[in-house]
Amino acid sequence: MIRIVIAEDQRMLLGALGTLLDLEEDMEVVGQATNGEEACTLVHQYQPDVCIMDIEMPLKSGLDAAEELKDTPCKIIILTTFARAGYFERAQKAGVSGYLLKDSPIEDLATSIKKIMDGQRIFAPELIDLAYGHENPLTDR
Amino acid sequence: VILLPFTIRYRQKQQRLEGELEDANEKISQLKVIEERERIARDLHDTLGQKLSMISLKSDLAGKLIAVKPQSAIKEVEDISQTARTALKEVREMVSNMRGAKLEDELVRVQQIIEAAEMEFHFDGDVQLNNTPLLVENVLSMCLKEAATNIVKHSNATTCHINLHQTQTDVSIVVTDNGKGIGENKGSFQGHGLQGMRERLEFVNGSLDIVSNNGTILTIRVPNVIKQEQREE
Amino acid sequence: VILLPFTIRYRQKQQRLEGELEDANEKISQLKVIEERERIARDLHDTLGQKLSMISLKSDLAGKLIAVKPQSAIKEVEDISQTARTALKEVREMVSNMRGAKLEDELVRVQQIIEAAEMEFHFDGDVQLNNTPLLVENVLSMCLKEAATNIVKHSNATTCHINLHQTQTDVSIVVTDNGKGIGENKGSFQGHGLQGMRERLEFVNGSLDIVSNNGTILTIRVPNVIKQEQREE
Ligand SMILES: Nc1ncnc2c1ncn2[C@@H]1O[C@H](COP(=O)(O)OP(=O)(O)OP(=O)(O)O)[C@@H](O)[C@H]1O
Ligand SMILES: Nc1ncnc2c1ncn2[C@@H]1O[C@H](COP(=O)(O)OP(=O)(O)OP(=O)(O)O)[C@@H](O)[C@H]1O
Ligand SMILES: [Mg+2]
Ligand SMILES: [Mg+2]
Ligand SMILES: [Mg+2]
Repeated sequence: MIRIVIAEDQRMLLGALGTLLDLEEDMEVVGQATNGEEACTLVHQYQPDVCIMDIEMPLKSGLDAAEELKDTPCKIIILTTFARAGYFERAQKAGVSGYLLKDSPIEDLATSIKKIMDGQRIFAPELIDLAYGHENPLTDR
Repeated sequence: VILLPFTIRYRQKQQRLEGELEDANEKISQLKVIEERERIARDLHDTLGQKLSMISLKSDLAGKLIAVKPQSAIKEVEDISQTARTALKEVREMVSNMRGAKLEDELVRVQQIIEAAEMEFHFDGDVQLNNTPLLVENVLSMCLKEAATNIVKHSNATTCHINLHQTQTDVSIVVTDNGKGIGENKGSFQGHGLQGMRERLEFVNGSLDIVSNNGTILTIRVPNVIKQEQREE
Repeated sequence: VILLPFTIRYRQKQQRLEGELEDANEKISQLKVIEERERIARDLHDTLGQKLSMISLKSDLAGKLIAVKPQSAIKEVEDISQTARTALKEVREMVSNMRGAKLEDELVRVQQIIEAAEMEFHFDGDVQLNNTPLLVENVLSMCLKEAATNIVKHSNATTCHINLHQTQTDVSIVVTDNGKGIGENKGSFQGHGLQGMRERLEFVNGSLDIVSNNGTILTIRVPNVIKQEQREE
């Protein structure tokens, strides 16, 4: 059983995501948080395998929470909708295992979670965007 | 003969300057567009992204529930319908905010403001602007709104005339009321309304004239230059 | 002593020049932002408005079908899910940064995408396009991005090579991965990515070749026609 904590401030979305993942045979949603602080608390409390997190949430953003949870064994997956300058870079620095589209079909999300449990890192190319003022590595050649 | 090197040096410096400023120009423009996109993306994220993600997840869920828990499926589908309607409303609002103030729409609003204050409203001219760039149209709309607001707030007039006149090269709008006139303090504005009008008009090479004579006559004028310049390029 | 007036005159001219260019600068920036906003508003309205209306209608329909025709309800709900995802994808593309327009910037992003997926990235060629019109450059950037996205999503490759070759008359980009290959379904695409690439390339008289051989080799080629036509005149 893969044990999961979900953090998402939109309650309807949280509910739908929770139910969908619970319906997967080898997954169990053990906690649902509506902000980043609660997410950290639940991760410490339940010690899940995976924590799936929204970025923009009250009290503490998903990226801040991911940084805080960096040294725990729990794998962090960020779910978001649009690329925003600098976010991906921060997620990478926080050592997240996944950076995925919030609207992925549930089958894809489930597959990604399993791959991440096997030690892979998965990033949706649609969400990768450079921070402004980023140095251009190609011109250095 | 001795003069030449200096002149050349200055000319070169001037050319370099021109080049540099043009580059800066281009970069700034691009950056502003990027900033604007970021802003729009943020709005989209907050309103639409959330809702569309939810719709896609909830429809996955509904699909799984139909066979096993039809009542719950109906509930999910109702949520989807509600969410789609809200999102549609938001798209409409967002789009209309993004479109900026069209003069035509502003005129309708101005008529409402004036008539609500129980004054007579007269309009003369063609509301469809032909050669006017959007930025200029936005400025004109803003000026018109401020002029009408002032008439309602300060003039004690009983009628308001608006005259719109277009030529190939410029647009003028004359706003006349039969009120108490703008008086001496027209130079040293207390409020920000007239001052703001002046500044925005200057920005598009326009002008504002104020005459007080059995009421107030505001003449707003803008050239249609920007569009023409762009065409020539 | 004679030199002085010239120097001063030039200096003044220079200052005036600086001032003028800065003003122009500011105006252009604002105009570009307004234009951009208008364009996005139009796109949003067209893409999202229509899709959201469809979702709200289909969800009403699904709600009524659940009890009487559960199979049809499932079909409707699948459509909804697909529509919501397509809408989000379109919005994402729409607001995706304008840096995407320049091939040079797109290459940087592609490198990031590939390396984030823990593949090796190799680039060969000159990123500065010489003769290529901007529209064509935009198409090339779009193709490159889609090619890279596909490699990350579908190929299971460990390396990605990009080769850019320019001649007087055309530009070709070869994107090679050492993954599982594109297989038979390359003709009947399920997604819209390759289809979209083909369509946009056709539009600029370009071509797309796909070879599956120990991985996938995409060859994107465009002529620099527009410039040539000008030369022939
Ligand atoms: N149509 C008018 N008739 C009579 N007086 C006017 C008229 N328009 C403006 N004024 C006078 O000119 C002053 C300055 O107008 P202005 O629009 O700059 O500021 P405001 O309307 O007082 O404040 P704000 O526009 O910032 O809300 C007004 O306070 C008013 O005394
Ligand atoms: N580099 C590749 N290696 C292996 N298979 C590929 C590669 N590129 C494309 N494919 C296959 O070709 C199919 C069609 O690709 P296409 O880009 O048209 O659609 P998609 O990526 O599935 O969806 P979309 O691009 O619309 O998001 C893919 O589904 C995949 O099976
Ligand atoms: Mg959120
Ligand atoms: Mg006022
Ligand atoms: Mg694709």
